[in-house]
Amino acid sequence: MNYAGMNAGSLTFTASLVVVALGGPSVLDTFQVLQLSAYSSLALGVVGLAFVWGILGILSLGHAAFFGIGAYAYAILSIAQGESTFAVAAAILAPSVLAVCLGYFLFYGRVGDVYLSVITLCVSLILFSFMNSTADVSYTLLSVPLGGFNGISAVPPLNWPGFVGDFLTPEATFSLCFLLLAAVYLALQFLRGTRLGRIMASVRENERRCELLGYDPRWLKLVGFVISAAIAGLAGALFTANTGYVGPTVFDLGQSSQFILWAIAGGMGTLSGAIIASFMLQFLASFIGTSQLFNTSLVFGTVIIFFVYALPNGIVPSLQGLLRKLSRLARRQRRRPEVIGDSIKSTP
Amino acid sequence: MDQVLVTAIAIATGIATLVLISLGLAVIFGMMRIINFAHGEFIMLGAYATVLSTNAGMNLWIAMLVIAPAFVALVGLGCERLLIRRYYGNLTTTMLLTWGLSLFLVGSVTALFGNTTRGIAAPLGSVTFGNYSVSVYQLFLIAFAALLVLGAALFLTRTRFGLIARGTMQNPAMASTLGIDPGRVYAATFAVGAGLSGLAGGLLAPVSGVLPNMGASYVAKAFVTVIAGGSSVLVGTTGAAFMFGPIEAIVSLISTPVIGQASLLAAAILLLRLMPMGLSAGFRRST
Amino acid sequence: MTAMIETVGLTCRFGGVVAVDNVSLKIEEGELRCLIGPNGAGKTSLFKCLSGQVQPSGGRVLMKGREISRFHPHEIARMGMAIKMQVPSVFNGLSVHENVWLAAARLHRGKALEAIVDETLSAVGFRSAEAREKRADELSHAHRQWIELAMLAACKPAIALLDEPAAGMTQDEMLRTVELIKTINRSTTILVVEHDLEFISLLARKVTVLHQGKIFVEDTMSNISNNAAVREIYLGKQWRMAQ
Amino acid sequence: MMNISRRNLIKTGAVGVLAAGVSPMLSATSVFAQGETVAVGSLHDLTGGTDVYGVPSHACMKMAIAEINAAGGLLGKQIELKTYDGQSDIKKFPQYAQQAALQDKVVMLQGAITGASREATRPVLRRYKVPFVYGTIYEGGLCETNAISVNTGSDQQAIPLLDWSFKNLGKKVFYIGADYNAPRNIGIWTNHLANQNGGTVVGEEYYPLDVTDFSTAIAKIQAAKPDYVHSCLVGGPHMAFYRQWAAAGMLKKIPIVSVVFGGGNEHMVLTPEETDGIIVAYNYFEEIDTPANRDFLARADKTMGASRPYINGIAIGGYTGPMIWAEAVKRAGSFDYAALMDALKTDIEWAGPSGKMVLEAKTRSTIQDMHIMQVENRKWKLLETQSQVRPFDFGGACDLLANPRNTEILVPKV
Repeated sequence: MNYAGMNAGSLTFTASLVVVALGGPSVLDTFQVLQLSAYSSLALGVVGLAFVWGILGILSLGHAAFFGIGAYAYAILSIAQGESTFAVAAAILAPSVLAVCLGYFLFYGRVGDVYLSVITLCVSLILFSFMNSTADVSYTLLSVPLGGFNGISAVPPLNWPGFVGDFLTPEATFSLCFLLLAAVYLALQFLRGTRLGRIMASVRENERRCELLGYDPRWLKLVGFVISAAIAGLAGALFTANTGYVGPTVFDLGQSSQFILWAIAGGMGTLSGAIIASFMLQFLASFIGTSQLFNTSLVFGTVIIFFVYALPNGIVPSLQGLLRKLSRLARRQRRRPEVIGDSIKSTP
Repeated sequence: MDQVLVTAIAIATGIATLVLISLGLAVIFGMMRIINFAHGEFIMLGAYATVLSTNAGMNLWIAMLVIAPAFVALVGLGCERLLIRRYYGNLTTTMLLTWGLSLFLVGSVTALFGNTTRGIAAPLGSVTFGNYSVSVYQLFLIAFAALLVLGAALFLTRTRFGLIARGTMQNPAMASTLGIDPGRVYAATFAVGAGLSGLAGGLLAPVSGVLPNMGASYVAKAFVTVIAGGSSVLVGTTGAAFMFGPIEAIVSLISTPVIGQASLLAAAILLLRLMPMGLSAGFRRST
Repeated sequence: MTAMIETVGLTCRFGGVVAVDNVSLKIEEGELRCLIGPNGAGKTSLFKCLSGQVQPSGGRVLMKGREISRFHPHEIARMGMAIKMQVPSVFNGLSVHENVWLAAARLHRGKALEAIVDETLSAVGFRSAEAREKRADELSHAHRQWIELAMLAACKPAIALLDEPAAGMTQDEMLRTVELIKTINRSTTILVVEHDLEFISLLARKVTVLHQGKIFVEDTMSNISNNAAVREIYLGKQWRMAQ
Repeated sequence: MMNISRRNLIKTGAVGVLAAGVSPMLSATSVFAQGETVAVGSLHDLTGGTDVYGVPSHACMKMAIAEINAAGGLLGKQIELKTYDGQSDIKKFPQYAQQAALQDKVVMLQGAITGASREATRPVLRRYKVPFVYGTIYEGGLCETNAISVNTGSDQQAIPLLDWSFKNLGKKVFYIGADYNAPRNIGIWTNHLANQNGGTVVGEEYYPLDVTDFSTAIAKIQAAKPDYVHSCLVGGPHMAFYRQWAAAGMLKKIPIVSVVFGGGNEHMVLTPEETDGIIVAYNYFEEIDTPANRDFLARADKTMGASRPYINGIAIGGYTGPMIWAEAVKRAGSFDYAALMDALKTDIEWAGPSGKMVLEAKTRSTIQDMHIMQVENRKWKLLETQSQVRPFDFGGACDLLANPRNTEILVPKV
C-alpha cells in the first residue's frame, strides 16, 4: 500500500531530528544553538501549514495570525506570571479557539479556494493593524502593555514546568525545540496514515465525492485547520521564548508569505520538505545578510528564481525523483533484460 | 455643503485609487489564476519609469500615460516569456516565482538608483470649494480611473482581442481548437496586466513616495479588492472598490484611520462570507 | 409500506430555467427503476436534488418517509443513499484501493473493512495488487465508472442513484455493468438514468420518461416501447433504430 | 510590565541563572584584547522597507570606523566592522545580535534604528553584555546602562520646535502622526507643550504605516482650521501626505512642522513645490556652516564617494556613535565591559561636526545643540539654534547612577 503515513523515510527523518536534538548541544557553539532553536520554532510553524495545505488543500494566507497570537499569548502570560508552562498552554489554546471560530465561519459558510485564503489574510492584517495601534499605555492585558509597533521585549525564556525561575539553558531549549519538532512531525505523519488522515486527504482530492460518501468535509477541514493553528501557536510561543521579543510584524504579510513559500519550496504535500526548506531558506537569508554581497533582496530573489528552475517540484520531491532516477539507472544496468516485465498492463 | 463635497471627493479618490492599483492584478489573477506577488513591484516600476523619464526632460503626461505602461508591459512580457510561461496552472510555483521576482526587482532598482530618487510634483494646481481646497490632479485621477474602467469594458466586450482573451481564460482547450494560440493570448494578457499596473504606478507617482519598496503598501489591499471582486475582472473589481473605498473613507473620517483600515478588511471578510465566490458571482446569481 | 424515495411536487430552478418541474415520483424498496429522457430533460438535476447537492426550489423529497429536502449531502448519504455521477467522480489522485477503502471506511473498521474492500474490488475485476495500486486518473473511462460503482457498492446503500453508468463502454463492458447493477440490486433499491436503450431493456422493469423537467409517462418497459406518443413525439428515430 | 518582570526575574534568581548560562561567552569576550583587531557590529536595515534610514547610517558608521583606524586605531588596535543586514525583518535582529555577541564577539554594536528592532535587540545585547550604541532620533525615554543614545529623543526635538512654533506660527495645532510608539509619544509632547504655551490641539490623528491615500486626512485638517500642522508621518508610504497636501494647495496656506520630516530625505525625494517652507528640528544638517562641519563633509565626500547619501539628523548618529563610544573606551583604557560601564559613570564630552556633545552619565543620552530649520529648494535653511539641549530626565525618573538596573522605556505622562 502506498499511503503517505508512517514509512521508512518519515521514521528516518524523525530519528535524525532526534539525533540533532540530543547531539546538537555538544557539537554546536552557543550561537549556533540559539540560532537553530529560533529556526526550529519557525520550522514548526510551517509544518502545520504544510499539513493543512498539503493534505486538506486549505491555503491559509494568514497562517501568521495563529503564529502571532501564540507568540503574544506566550509573551503576555510568561511576563505576567513569571512562569512559562501555562503560557505555552495558552499559546496553543488561544489560536485554536480563533481557528474554531474562523473555521466554523469559513467552512460551514462554504467559503473555499482563494476566497478563504484572502479572508485568513484579512484576519491577519487586522491583527497587524490592531497590534500596531496599541502603543498607548492604556492597552494592557494582565497588566502587560501590548507595546504597539515596538512590541513586547524581555520576554522570559522557558522554565521547567512548575519550577518558577528555573530557566532552561539554551542547550536544553534547543533539545526541547527539536524534540517537539520531531514529535509534531511524527504525529502529523502518523495522522496522515490513520483513517481520519486518509479521509482528510480525500477532501482535497474531491470534496463533493467525499461528501456523497457520507463524510462531512466541513468538519474534517475544521479539525485540520484547528490542528494547524494549534501547532502554529506552539511555534509562536517557542519562537518568542527563543528570541525574547514579539512585535506586530508577526502578523504581517511578510510573515505569512514566508510560511507559504517555505511550504512550497519544500514541495507540496511533504512535511519533511517544509522543515528542510525552512531551515535552508532561513540560513540562506541570514547568510546573505552578513556576507556583504551586492544587495540582499537582489541576491535572495535571484536565488529563489533559480531554485524554481532547478527544483520546480520543491526540495524533497525533487530529491526523491533524483534518487528514484538514480536507483532505476543502477537497477537497469544490473538487470537490463527484465525491464519489459516491469511495465504495467492497463487492464484491471 | 462644501464639506459634503470635499468628503465626496475624498471617497471618490479612495475608490479611484483602489481601482487603479487593482486592475492590473485583476487581469493577471482574474484571468490567469496567477497570484502575482510582484504586483506591487510592477506599480513601483511604473512610478520609477515616470519619475526618471520626467527628470530626463520628458513631458510628464507622456511619461505617465505612455512610457510607464509601455515600459512595465515590456517588463511583464519579458517575465512571462522567461519565467511564468513554464508554470501556468501551477498556483504554488508561480507564487514562489513571483515572490522571487518581487525581491529581485526591489533589489535591482535599489542597486541602480539607490533608495532616494527625486520625485515629481503633482501638476494642475488646486481648486477651492468654500473653506476647502482640493488638488485638481486628484479630480483628474478620479476621472481617469472612471475612463479606464469604461475603456477596459469596451475593450473586453467590443474588440476581437478582448473576446479572444475572455474566451481563452474561460476555456483554453476550446480556444485552441478554434485556432487561437493560448500561449500568445496569455503572454499578451500578462503584458496588459503588467501595463495596467505600470500605468497605476505612473499615475500615482506624483502623489506618493516613489521608493523601491513602495509596492508593499499596495499589494495587500489590491489582493483583497480583486479576490473579493470575484471572477469577473471588471465588474467584480470595480464593484469591490466601490464598496471598500467608501467604507474605509467614511469610517476613517468618523473614527480613526486604523479602524477605517480594519473595517475595510472586515467588510471583505463579511462580503466573502455572504458571497463565497466573490462579489461578481453574487451579482450574477441575483440577476 | 413507505416508499424508499418519494418526491412530492419537486421543482428545481436555475435562474430562469426550470430544470425539474413539479415532479412526483415514488420508488418502492427493492425496485430497479429506470429514468430516461433526452438531454436537458432534467435527469441530472433531479439526481442532484435527491442527493442534496442542489437545494430544491419547491416541493419535498422523502426518504423512507422522512423529509430530506434541506439535508446536506453527507447527511443524506448517511441515511443510506449513494450516487454515481454522470461524469465519473472519483478521487483522481488516490489509488483504486484507496478510493474504495474511503467508501467503505465510514461503516466498517479493521478486518471487516479490508474484507469489504477486497470483495468489492474483486467484484468489479480489480483483483491483482498491481491493478489496485494504480491511481484513479490513470484508468480508462469505463474502469473509472466501475470504481465508482464499486465505491457505491462498498457503502452498502439502501438506495443507489446511477447516472449513466454505461456511458462510453463497449458492448462487453456494458453487459458486465448490467450484471454488476443487478448484483447490487439484490440488496439495494436502484434508480438509474441511461441513454442506451439496449442497456435499459436489459435492466428495467419499470421506466419513467422525463421530458422538459416533467414526468411524461411512467410504465413498464414493454408498454413504453409500444407507447406511440413516446415513440413518435419523443423517442423518435433513435428508438426505431434500436428496435 | 517591565517592573513586574524585572521584579520576578530578580526575585527568582533569574539573573543569576542567565549569567551562569552565558559565563562561557563572557570569558570568551575577554579574549579580544589579545588579538590585533577588535570587532564592532553594525546592525542596520540595508534592504527592505526601512533601508532608507539604515543605509546612510551604516555608511556614516563605516566612515567613523575608517577614521578611527586611520588615526592609529583604538588603544592600539584596529577596529573591524562586522555588518549585518537586518533586511527590515524584526525577526533577524535578535538573531544577528546573538551572532554578533557570541560568534563574532563584538565589543560594541550599533544600529537597530526602528523602535521595534531596538526593542528586539536591546535585551539580547544586555544579556550578553555588549554595549549598544543607539544612533538615531527616537521617541525618547531610553534609560538603560547598556544603551548609549548619541542622538536625540523626541523631547529634545519637540520642546524647541513646538515652543518656537507656538510663538511664531499660532496657538492652534493639528497633530498627525504614524500609528506607532514614537509618534504617539510625540503626540503626548504636543499636548503637553500646547498646554504650557497656551495653545490648543485642534485635532490628533494617527495613520497606519502603509496608508498612502490622505484625502480624508487633508479634509479633516481643513475642517479643523489649525494655525499649523505638526506632522509625525514616517516612511515611504507617508510621503504621499506631503504630495497630496501640496497638490491640494495647502502648503502655502498652513505651515507644517515636524521632528521626523527629512529623516528619510523626504525633502530630496519630494519636489521644492511640495516641501518648501516645512520646518523641522534636528541636531544636525549638512548645511551647518562651521569649519568642523565643512571639514567633516569634505572627508565624507572622500571616503563615501561623490554619490554618497545626504547625511541628515538620523544618519549623523552613525558617525557620532562610534566616536563617542571611542572616547569612552579611551577613558576606560580598555575594551572590557565593566571598565567601559565604569567610565560612563561620568559625562563624556566630544566635539563633532554638529558641535559640542556631552554624553550624560545619568541618562546615557546626549546633550547637544538643536537647530530649527526650514526647507528651501531641497536644502535646509537655519531659523534658530538652541544650544546644549538636555535630554528630558522624566522628573528624575531616569537616573542610571542611582538606579542602574532600570531598562524601561520611560513614557512622558502629561
